[in-house]
Amino acid sequence: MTDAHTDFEPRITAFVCNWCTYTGADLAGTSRLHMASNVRLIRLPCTGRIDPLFIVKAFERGADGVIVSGCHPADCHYTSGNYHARRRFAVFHDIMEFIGVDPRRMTFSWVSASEGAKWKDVVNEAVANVRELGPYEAYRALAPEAVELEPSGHSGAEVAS
Amino acid sequence: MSRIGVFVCHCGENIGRTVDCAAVAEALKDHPGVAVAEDYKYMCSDPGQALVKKAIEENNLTGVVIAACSPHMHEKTFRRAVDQAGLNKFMCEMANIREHCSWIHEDKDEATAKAIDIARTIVEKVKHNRPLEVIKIPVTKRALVIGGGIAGIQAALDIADGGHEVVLIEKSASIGGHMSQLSETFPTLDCSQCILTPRMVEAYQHPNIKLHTWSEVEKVDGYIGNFEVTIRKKARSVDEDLCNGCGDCQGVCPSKKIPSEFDAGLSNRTAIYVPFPQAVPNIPVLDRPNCSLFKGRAKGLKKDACGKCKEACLKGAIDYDTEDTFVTEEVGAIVVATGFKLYDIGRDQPEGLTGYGEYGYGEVPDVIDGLQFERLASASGPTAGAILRPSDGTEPKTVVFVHCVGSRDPEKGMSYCSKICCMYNAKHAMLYKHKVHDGRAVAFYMDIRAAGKGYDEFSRRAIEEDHAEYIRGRVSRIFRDGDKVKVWGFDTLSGEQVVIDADMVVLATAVRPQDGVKELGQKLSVSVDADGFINEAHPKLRPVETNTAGVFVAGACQSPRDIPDAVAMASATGAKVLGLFSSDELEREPAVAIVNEQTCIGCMRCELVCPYGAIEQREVCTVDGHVCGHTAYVNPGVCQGCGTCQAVCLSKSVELQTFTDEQIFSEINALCAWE
Amino acid sequence: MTDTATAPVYTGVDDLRRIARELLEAGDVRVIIGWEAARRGARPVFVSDPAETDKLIFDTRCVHNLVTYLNPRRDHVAELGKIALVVKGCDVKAVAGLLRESQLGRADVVLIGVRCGGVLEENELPAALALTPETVAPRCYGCDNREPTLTDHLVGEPQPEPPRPVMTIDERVAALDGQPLEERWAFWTEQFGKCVRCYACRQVCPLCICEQCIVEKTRPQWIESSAHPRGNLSWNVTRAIHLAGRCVDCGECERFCPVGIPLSLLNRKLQDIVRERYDYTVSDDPENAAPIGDYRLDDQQEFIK
Amino acid sequence: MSDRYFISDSDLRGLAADLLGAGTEVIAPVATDICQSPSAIAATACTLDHSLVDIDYRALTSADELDLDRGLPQLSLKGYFLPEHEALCSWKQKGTTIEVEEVPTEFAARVVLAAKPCDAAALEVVDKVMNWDYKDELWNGRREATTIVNLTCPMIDDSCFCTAVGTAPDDVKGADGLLTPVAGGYVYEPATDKGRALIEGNKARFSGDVEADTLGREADDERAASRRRVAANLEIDAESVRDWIDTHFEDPLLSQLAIRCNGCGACTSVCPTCHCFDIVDEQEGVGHGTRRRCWDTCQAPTFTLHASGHNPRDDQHVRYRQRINHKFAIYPLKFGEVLCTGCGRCTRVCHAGQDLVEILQAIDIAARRPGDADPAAAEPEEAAS
Repeated sequence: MTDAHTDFEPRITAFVCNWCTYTGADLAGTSRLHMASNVRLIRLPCTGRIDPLFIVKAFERGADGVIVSGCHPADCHYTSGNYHARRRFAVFHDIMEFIGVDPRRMTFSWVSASEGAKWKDVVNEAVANVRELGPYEAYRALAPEAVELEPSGHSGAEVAS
Repeated sequence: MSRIGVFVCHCGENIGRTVDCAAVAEALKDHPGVAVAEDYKYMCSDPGQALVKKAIEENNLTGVVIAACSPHMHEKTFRRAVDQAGLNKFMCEMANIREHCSWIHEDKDEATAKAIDIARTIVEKVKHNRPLEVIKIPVTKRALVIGGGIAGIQAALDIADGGHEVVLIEKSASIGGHMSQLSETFPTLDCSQCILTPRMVEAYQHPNIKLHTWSEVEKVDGYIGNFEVTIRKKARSVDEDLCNGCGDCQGVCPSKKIPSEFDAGLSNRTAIYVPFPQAVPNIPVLDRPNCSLFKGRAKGLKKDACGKCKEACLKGAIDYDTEDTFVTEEVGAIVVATGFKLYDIGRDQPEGLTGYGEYGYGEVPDVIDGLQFERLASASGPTAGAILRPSDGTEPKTVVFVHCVGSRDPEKGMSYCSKICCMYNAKHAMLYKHKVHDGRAVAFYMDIRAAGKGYDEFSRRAIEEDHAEYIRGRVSRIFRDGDKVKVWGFDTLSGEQVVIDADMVVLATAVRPQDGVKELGQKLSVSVDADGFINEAHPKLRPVETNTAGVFVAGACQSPRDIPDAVAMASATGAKVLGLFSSDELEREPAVAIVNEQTCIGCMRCELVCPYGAIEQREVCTVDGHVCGHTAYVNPGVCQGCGTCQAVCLSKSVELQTFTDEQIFSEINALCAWE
Repeated sequence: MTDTATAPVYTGVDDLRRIARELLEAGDVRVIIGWEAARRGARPVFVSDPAETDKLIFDTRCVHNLVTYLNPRRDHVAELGKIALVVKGCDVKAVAGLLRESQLGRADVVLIGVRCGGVLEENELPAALALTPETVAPRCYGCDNREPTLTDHLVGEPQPEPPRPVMTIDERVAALDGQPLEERWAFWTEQFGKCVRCYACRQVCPLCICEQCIVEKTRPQWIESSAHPRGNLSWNVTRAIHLAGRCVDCGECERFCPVGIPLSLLNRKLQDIVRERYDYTVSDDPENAAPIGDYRLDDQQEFIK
Repeated sequence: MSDRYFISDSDLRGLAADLLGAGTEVIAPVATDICQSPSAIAATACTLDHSLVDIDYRALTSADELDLDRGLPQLSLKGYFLPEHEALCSWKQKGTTIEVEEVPTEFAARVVLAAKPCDAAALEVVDKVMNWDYKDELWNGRREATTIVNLTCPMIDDSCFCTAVGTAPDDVKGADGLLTPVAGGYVYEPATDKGRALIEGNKARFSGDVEADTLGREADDERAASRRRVAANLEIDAESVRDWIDTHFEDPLLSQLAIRCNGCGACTSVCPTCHCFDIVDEQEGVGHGTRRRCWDTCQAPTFTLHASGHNPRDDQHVRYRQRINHKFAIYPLKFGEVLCTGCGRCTRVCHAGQDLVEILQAIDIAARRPGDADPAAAEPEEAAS
């Protein structure tokens, strides 16, 4: 597996909270910690703001993996947003695994504003994991363009891309 | 259609070295909705900002993306510039291509490609930004200060002197805090009480300060400018208005063997007591758990077992049947100054701590902590300032001072430096040597941390003039050896074992946050760090603010602080509070959630998750005033903009204005740009 | 394990009719919602005439969760006036859900509980059948609310436990869980692929209470509304997650699904997740706060780095 | 009926094989035993479903799949002409311009074998609305490209009522020919040029004209018997039903009949004549996306939700009334045809017990009440009393 995907550059979308992980990523930058360039950040106020729909949409839009990261428990800028997020993500993580999404495509982490080095590790590890899994073709195959005709024959003509 | 301007900053070489900024600007020119894209050496410079302003005017831009550094650095700068150019400032966003790109990647092609993606993502976000107006909230120009130590007193005085009412609350019977227990203060060696008590009296007598001692915060509602604080006034059993502080009650109290908190257990007090002679207010409290009358009542005795103090009180100020009362105070700002406690290494350890049983504290009476030494050295202390060891009252001829007991020790104690110990150990060695001229003062230290005006000179003076012996190394064991206290240590400079037969040992135990800070933090919606200290909003740039607007932090509840630091912080909170009170209305960033009453069904999941209690249920009425349902309502004054409500709202009927679903959706969409 | 002790018709129907008649005659309620026997089997019936209360039945065909008619989206039912609802133990949990989420006041409805020993999987039959492992609705197995407490009236004699079905839902979930990820993915994408996005699952759900469903929100359109596999996956996962810790396992979504997507497997998995992680089981106690919206400092976080 | 041909059972399969061999798409009922799926997991799903065999119209991959046991497919033929979702165009934004690419409207020829007469008739009914104002190119393109061969239906169950709404189990309405089972095979009666072209192109599979008094009679008997069976389920006077509904918009009977409807909309999904669609622009990424149309349902509250927030049909009974009204009054008044072919799927799929046979019967009875049929005549009387 590993060899097959060495040329593959994963696309990873990270949903991070403004106060801890975004700032931790800032610190990683300030500290010039070099890391894989495959991750794109979307800044949210708090992990509490992150809806599972974001993750689903990221996969729909071609992400090979996602990272969700925020303040450590007890460290939330908003005191409890991350605790609520933790439950939501736990349920989401488990149900996605149940329907057959490889959990290694979804990295959840706590990275504080002072953990620039941890952020680097989280990024590199997520990239390595997803690189090993390869492009998320299974999800992309759900796109309507990729469907010839459903078994029931009800899908229509699609625009040639 | 959107007309977005993209401005790519080279940040000198900071971005330019690894990102081809011109290529980023060029790529963004073709991005849907982009009207203009330019790059420039320093976008934050005056000419850089002028370039942005000019572009807004010339191209009639609807939004601005600055591809430069972190929004935490220059968002305000550029939003101000955009505002000056006549565009709503919330139509400007930063694309972070420095911290998140140029500084963490080496390959120029990779970094440039990523920078383009980052800029695209933010362009997509800005397309859905809406012009927002800052929120204005009325301000109640009164402040609450929690904690009557030197930090709390200073904050209260500064605010009161600024012309605003202050409610100062203190959980013990008197204000003064730890500073009132100290003998002399470093580095000047002036008498702690002599400089503190005038402030205590000033605070007590200040027409703008309302003091509640023997009181604690019960509940906090509301938000910046509009807090409603419920204060629990614990039953004092003594009427504060009637009592004249004569002290007769203390004289007759038969329970005389209660360890004095003020003297750190080195002397005793009565059950009804004034903690120390200069206490403010000079009104006793009845310590019910230690009072024989209340002990009897607790046992169910029909007849009160005592009553002597009540009989002795000529003013009739004593009432055994008072109960806790609650006072509600409306304030616009809150200063938290709850101070510290020392790491109590002797007794049961809280979870995760192993303590220092090997140092004999609590078992060997002549092993004491720094605060106890302060009481021994204090003229108002149990020995009237004579250095006498607790076990037999003799003058110790060899005193060992151990630094860093529980500090800088992640294995067994705290990982942080307690900051004040190096200085007070030097002070203790000096005070000891000044009083016991033939005595030997030995200090075991890890490093001497004496940063501060006159501090290094002070600690040198202890060594050079007062001949304190400083040994660089840690102590492994302290135990009783006859009437001596044996100290086993290690001198890391000489590489030799050191054994000292001491008469007394003083442990510089770690500074820890006061008990109950976490619970208080929950009431105030401010977070505490892993060590239990209150988190400041920004470690460098917002050191006295907390994450809850209108709540400020001063002194050792935020991290270990010495007196000048605590006072400086207190005055800083004073300045912050006075700044807040300088206008009748507050302006807040409109980072608040808004409920869509059309689709909200009032299931109130959002209320469950709101960390601030900002959400309540409201009736919805038809035009003719008939109640037709209920929905959630977000109080914009209380909302802090975390967006947790929106994530749990099943129908997405609540929206955080600054991070809307459309913005995030569009950002995710922009990921398709990856090729 | 094939005891089929359950009789096809449950006891207490006479009491049910009497209580219904008395409630209507006294004017305590305006309409009784229960079940009747019709051409194609049992079905919901709305009785407002005391003389017609003899229409009410309760037998193993009465699978419908009538609480769906209390859903705040059903204005036309609310307009009928105060309702007395006939509920089984499983159904009444949905009432607790509506109370919990401020969609109903307890005094707004009279609940006539019926002691139930299980219902049929296939209810569109001219006459009721006894329950056997082959005929019983799998969700009935292990029912934990055979003695509902939230009801105003409770009729019938205590019933024996429903028989164990040929294959329990838990066994099915476990069978799926035992498959490799790729197999599960293949299974679910095939199942979701069948979805025609009629939203029947949502419409009949007693706890899908939103006035505007997330799938109908267009700005932004998180869930694509046309019935292609990508949008279908997003919809089905989101529907399930929105019911996490709220689903009462009444099975109506699956029963109404015109293309037979096994939604009960998803729902059961979510129940397992909240039970295992948060020790939460949906009950008919309205005070039993839902797990999402709540948290504990020491919640599991083994999946978080 | 001079234009009748015999085709044996094996020739019918051979015909399908020939067509497939020539690259023509053949759509026909296919039975799938969902428990026989090779996937072990799928078996866990099938135990949840007691109807272990699904019949669907499917594009055949081999002639062997052709299922002629004449059960009713779950979904009608509608989806082959108005897919659940289909792209209309795609757009791409470049700078400040937008490029739009339309979908092709020409389709390859295909054949539907053994269509249910009710499903084929529905297409002709819907043709009216698809060509009333705007000519729906995609619908028409697929209609023109498709040859439909019906198979006389023996009646499914007591929810069938095609004969009550102007069609029949042996109708060729909307189709190009009809097969009727007889001993050893089928009698084929082409009804259109396309139906005849099927014979022209595959002459070897058909045997000449059918004798009127042998196989022809057998076919006639079969057709008549099946019509009688269906007619026993429901007889209404469609015109008086139409007029009654049209004039009794606010009649409480309609609300009463709708009361148990949950608004799930499954009836509209399975209905061969429900044709309402929604057009959505689905963004695929920055500045590009696809415009699709997908089935919509009048049973959903959003169907009539105005941008203002007002919803003229915000109650479920009103939405149900709309469905009845549209099918049995509005459409007949506008196009002269009932928007229902009596397939009974809506009744069978309704797990809340809404029963269209019962509903039509109730309306028919109301319409026959004296005075009710002519409200214009009844009203002055009331005014007088």
